[in-house]
Amino acid sequence: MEKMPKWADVVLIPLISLILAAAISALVILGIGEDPIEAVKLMVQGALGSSNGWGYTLYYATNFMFTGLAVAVAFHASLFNIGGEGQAMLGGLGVALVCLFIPWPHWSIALIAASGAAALFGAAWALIPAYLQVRRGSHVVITTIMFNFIAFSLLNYVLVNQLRPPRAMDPASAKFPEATHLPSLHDILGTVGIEFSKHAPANISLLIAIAACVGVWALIWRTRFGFELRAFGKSESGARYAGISPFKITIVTMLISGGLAGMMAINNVMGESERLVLNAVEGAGFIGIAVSLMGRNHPFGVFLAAILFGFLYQGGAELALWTNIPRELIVVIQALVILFTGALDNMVRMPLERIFLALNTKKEG
Amino acid sequence: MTSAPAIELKGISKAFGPVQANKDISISVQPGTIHGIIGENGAGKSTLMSILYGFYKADAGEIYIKGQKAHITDSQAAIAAGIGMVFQHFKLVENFTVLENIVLGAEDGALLRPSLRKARKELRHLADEYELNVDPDTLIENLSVGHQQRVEILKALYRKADILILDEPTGVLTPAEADQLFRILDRLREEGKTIILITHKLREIMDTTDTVSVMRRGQMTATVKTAETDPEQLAELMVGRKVLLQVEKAPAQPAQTILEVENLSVTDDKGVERLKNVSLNIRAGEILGIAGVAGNGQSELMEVLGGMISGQGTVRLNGDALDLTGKHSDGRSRRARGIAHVPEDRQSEGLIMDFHAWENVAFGYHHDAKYQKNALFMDNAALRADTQAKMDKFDVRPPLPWLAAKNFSGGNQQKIVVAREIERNPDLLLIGQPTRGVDIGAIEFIHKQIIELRDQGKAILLVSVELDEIMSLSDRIAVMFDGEIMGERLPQDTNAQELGLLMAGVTASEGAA
Amino acid sequence: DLGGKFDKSFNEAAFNGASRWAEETGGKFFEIELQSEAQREQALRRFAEAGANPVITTGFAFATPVEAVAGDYPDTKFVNIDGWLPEVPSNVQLVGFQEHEGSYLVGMMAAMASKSGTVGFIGGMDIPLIRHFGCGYAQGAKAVNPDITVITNMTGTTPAAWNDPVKGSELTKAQISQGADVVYAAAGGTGVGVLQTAADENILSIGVDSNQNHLHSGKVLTSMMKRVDVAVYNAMKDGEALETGGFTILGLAEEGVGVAMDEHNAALITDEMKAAVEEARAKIISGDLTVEAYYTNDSCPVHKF
Amino acid sequence: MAFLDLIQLFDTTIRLATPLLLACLAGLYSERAGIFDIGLEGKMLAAAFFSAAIAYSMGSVWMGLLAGIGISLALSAIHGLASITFRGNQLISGLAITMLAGGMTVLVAQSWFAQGGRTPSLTDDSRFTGIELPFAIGPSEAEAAGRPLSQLIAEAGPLQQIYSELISGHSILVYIAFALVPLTWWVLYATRFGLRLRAVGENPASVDTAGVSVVGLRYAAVMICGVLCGIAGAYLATALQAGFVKDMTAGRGYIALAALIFAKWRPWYALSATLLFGLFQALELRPDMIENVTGVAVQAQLLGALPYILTVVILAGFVGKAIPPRAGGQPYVKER
Ligand SMILES: Nc1ncnc2c1ncn2[C@@H]1O[C@H](COP(=O)(O)OP(=O)(O)OP(=O)(O)O)[C@@H](O)[C@H]1O
Ligand SMILES: Nc1ncnc2c1ncn2[C@@H]1O[C@H](COP(=O)(O)OP(=O)(O)OP(=O)(O)O)[C@@H](O)[C@H]1O
Ligand SMILES: [Mg+2]
Ligand SMILES: [Mg+2]
Repeated sequence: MEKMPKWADVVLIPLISLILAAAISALVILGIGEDPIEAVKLMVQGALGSSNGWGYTLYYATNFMFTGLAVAVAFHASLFNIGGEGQAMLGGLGVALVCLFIPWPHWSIALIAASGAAALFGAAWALIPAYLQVRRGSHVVITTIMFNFIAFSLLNYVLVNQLRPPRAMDPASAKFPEATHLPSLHDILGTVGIEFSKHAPANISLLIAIAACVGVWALIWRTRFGFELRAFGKSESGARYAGISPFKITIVTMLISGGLAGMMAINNVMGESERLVLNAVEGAGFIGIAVSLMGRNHPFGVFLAAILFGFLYQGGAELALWTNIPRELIVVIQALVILFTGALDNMVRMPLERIFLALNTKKEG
Repeated sequence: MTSAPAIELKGISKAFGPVQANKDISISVQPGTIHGIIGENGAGKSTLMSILYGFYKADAGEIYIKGQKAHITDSQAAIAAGIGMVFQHFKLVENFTVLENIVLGAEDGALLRPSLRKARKELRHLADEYELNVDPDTLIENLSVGHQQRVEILKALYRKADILILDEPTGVLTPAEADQLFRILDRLREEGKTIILITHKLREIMDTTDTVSVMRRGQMTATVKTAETDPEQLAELMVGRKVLLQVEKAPAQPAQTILEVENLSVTDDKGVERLKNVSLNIRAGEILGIAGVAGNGQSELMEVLGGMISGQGTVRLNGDALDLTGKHSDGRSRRARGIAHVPEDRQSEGLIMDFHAWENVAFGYHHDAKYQKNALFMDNAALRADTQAKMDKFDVRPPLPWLAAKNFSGGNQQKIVVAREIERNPDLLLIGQPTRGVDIGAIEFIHKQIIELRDQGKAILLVSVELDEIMSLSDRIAVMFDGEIMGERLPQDTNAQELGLLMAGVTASEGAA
Repeated sequence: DLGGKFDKSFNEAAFNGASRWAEETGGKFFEIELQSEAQREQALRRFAEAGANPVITTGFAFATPVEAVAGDYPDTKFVNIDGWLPEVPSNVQLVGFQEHEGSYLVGMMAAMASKSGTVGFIGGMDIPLIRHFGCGYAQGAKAVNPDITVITNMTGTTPAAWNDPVKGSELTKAQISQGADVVYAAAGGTGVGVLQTAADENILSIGVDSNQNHLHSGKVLTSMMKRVDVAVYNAMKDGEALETGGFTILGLAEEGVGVAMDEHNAALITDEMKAAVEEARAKIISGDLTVEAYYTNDSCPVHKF
Repeated sequence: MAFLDLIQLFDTTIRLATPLLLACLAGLYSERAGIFDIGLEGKMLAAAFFSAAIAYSMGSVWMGLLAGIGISLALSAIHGLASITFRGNQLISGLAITMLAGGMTVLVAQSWFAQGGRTPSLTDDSRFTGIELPFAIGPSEAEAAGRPLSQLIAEAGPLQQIYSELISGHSILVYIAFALVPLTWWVLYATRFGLRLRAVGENPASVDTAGVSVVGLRYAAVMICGVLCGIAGAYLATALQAGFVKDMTAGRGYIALAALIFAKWRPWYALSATLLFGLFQALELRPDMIENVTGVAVQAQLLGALPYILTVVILAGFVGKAIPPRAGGQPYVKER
């Protein structure tokens, strides 16, 4: 007998967790002497009240879709990839190399090449932890944490010593050439006659991210590999019985996961800053964890959660702009969401299960 | 005897979520006796004992120890009341020494050294008194299972237990080790200690206990004096109706050899040789049964043939050698060659418990062409239709392909696995513990399916710890002990006693000598 | 910039300049402190759209975003302090300081105050700008004492180097152990740790950007003031009349840089020092003395970084 | 390289290794009891902020230390609630706590002190200063002699140099941290509590059936972890530095975690591992030394990444194998 109906698991629990996180965040805002209702109004206004706000919200959401999918894919194989941050950094490096050193005739070709490079670099960065887990028994959680730090040092080295243009101060690469600049949502929607803010950074990567959501869904629930991946994630001994190779699943899954995280770079590096800056990723790798948890590891859930977090991000930026609430408020909200949906899941689940059990027995009795 | 019972349980109930593991159970056990508890898998025996030991909290009911109402809220209280328990799965810290395991939780003070010194002395004393010798400074992980069990018993005695609960103590022991255990238990009984013994083996009940209780589906169905009952009656009480010990089947008509195994060996990752130069063959249309105490290499044999582990030696299927170590030594390659495999542990191997039934029906065969829509995607609709058909044919209840595997009962789970494997129409079926934890109706059904497959001219390798099952299904019986085949017998030419000796590693010649 | 508004140094100076303008004129200014890269452009646009004029940015990392945004708001004037762009848009003003000149003066003072013949320099992020500081400092020190040893260390290569007092403190200790008895911190928030440790270990330190003499009264020899506050104040005062489309260079002559003399360091400054500094200052302004800029050919004539 | 240089390098190493050591031992207690903790960083950070904030506002460093320990304990309690009581994912919980601390410290610091997420600088009473051991050459001798301390030490004999420079002159917390190593060893291997703690990390069911509370033991371990992280954080903000700045732990919690793996969850090894990683950090500050000795300039970035790289190498089992406590990371479930 199911302890709880599916909808409660998929909708009710995340919703309650989110409400708890929001309630505590509201207390925090009150605690620092601001008005939470005003804050929410400002956030909604800033993030969703204009096409410019939407442009930023969707820009952030694009990042989070990629990193959220990265975490979700790995989760299905029971792998916890905390390395999205490092993988996305490396993805950025791949994009920068492709955009800086190869003269592209048109953005579309550049985009294909850059996506490939981003995915390749991100995947390569996930490959080593994956290999070490299957062959040497070191847990990916710890190794991917370590690889985040190593990635930062590596990127720092490359930017400072190789890619920084002369005279520049920033640890950042030169601007990418014009031909690699991606069309923004303004340009895309313009072709179908929809007005959209010209300056918002949301760009064509959003469509790629949405395609990635669909692709990941099909991969996980429609392909043989997805079948094996999920089976492996649920039961390793079962996978061994069925002749599913743990080596193959772990390696390929982490490659896909790292590749998705790396792909984020086409949005933030190629689409937005149009150059590689040191802290381009800005924690999106970690937010991917929250997004994936919130979205119950389902691509559609990830899509929704990414937009929610995009909203939080943009709304939070607006708050920081117009009030005394620092941007760190978003970090707090994000932490609370991870805490409630990820670590304290049972706190919400156990009482709910009891309620449903009681309801069921009553119905039966 | 008119003294107060050593243990008295009144109206104990316990539910795990939706599962009612114990329902209103009452028993009483006299001091200085051995009390047996039998029952099918999942009947609630372990749960009941864990409640007595304070490991689980009962939802309702009362416990009296020596006539006094006891409030056993945790194991500490049970230990204080003089109860000791040896769990089905030992509760030892593997990388601690014997001594450390024994003092754990029974230290005398905040500092360790005095406790250890005292325990060492006490241990020597106990060893002499009960023939319970173990080196106090060995790490548990370096001890044999039998010795680990001794440590568990020593733990209880060190805590001055005079009520000792043993949960399926012989499942993992060789017959010799088991005999020694029963000698120790006798000794303890003579000392006036009360013993509760849980087992599946009727022989042990008949040989050692004074009284016996039977449990079925969470309830206590009867408590009788051992002297006043017999195995048939107990078996009937256990399963709730007369057991059909004999399976109806026509004589085998073996044809060409399907499987040839020559000098097959398996070494585990700790370097222990689990399977030693095993040779056997199975012909089309016959069932080879492997008898043996759990842990003597049968699992490894199944796993190496099923492609779950690698091995050395030669295995030929229909005359062609199988890859035992390389790229094609996995389960998928085996299936492609026509070997189907019902694993011993359906919950952790045969099924993905969180998958829908329809996904489980493809499990292992998900590469089959008939389940593919195109080069990229699987054809889930075809799969669901296929599942529906199998469920109807094998009478899986409820016949809902959408239900997750974990939501089926054990017997129906097993039917799903068996349906999947048998319907594949394999040349060779490996089937391990086909009826473990399965209710009697399903047992009969599954047995019938196995015989039918044989009669279609397939080769079947059957592994089971249930001797009865082996004897009634097999056309030939091989007995394994310590990774070796001790001998082969025909069911009509042998009996349980002879097989039992072989299972204990005693060959006929030795037996005679 | 990312060092934080209250780094007691660079960013704080900018804030003070703005506050002074606000106090004096009753004008209003928006401010934001950034923690995020993508936010740079966003903030610029929001300010421009909100009608802020001029929009003032501090820190070289803003140069590129300013360039990107400026074209879209031709009616808004943008100021960036410390930045460098190959081409300056017509509504952007880049403000640069002759940090090497001020550093030269404090270098002289350091050399005169040093008993051990070793002085130290602790930079923040290792970028040409900071080497530019260090180079002026070394030239000043060597001008007073050609045999002097100048030890230089950079805190790091990332923006985090502006905000790492722990490292600043440890670097100071390392320099002290190498004999330095005056250290010059050109490291934003990291300098707080440098000055603290210097005071703890009883040696002299030199502050940067703002007047930091008061932080450890009597232990800070002086501060190389980079009048970011003045630049901000002036830009705000000029408002719409602000001249744009080029570089503004503020040196000793413009009082854009200088040394801080106040009651907190009065006891440390000898008349001889005062006289020497005054003399050098006059010479630099008059052009009789040129302090080599690190930028000239990305190296320092008297010191190897 | 001169002897004194080496001493000074080690002196720096000790100062920088101290927070790593404290955090590493904190993690050791928790992980030995089977609770993985990747939230060391967050607890340290929160403790750093609160110790500095309270030390500043109350003018007493000891109150600051208590406050630091207090907040770290509170975060530990959340971790305990998530991973022990509600049997959640310990990794996720640790991660969330680190993020929470990262956000909250700045948020609170900004609304409290309005200095851009930092606390004001601490003055003498509100911070830990160096303790001058008897017979050591310290600031008081320097004052008396009217000469810089560094000169006095440079002139002293090698033993006195070791004593005065390396051993003397650290803050009390440094000595506490080093004393905690033998203490931890003793607790772990010579006491009843230690036996149970180790057992609960290996096989909680064995502890449970022995009649000892698994939950109680694990909470105790998590709380000890909280106390030690609290001290580590307070050390950063009130001893190593005079005040809190945003993100001042700068990944030290993760380095401590790496050190813990490197140390195979053992106290004395933890000391060596943290000293080694402390040495890397010290060398990062003195690139000249490496250059003097090896003749090649080592990239600062490489030095910064070395602890992580080494940990990966160790984890990969190329140099000895690190086997974590067997029940580590898994919630103890006895009833489903
Ligand atoms: N939002 C969600 N979160 C988590 N799991 C989900 C979610 N939606 C569906 N699932 C699970 O994903 C699996 C397949 O979902 P999928 O979306 O493919 O189903 P469907 O499209 O409704 O069914 P069909 O395969 O018949 O088209 C199922 O195990 C389902 O329980
Ligand atoms: N910890 C637990 N959580 C949830 N359900 C449990 C737990 N332990 C046992 N059960 C369920 O309670 C029922 C009784 O289990 P129990 O272990 O007492 O049976 P048993 O008679 O000892 O069986 P076996 O012979 O297999 O040992 C079973 O359905 C089992 O699945
Ligand atoms: Mg049992
Ligand atoms: Mg010292």
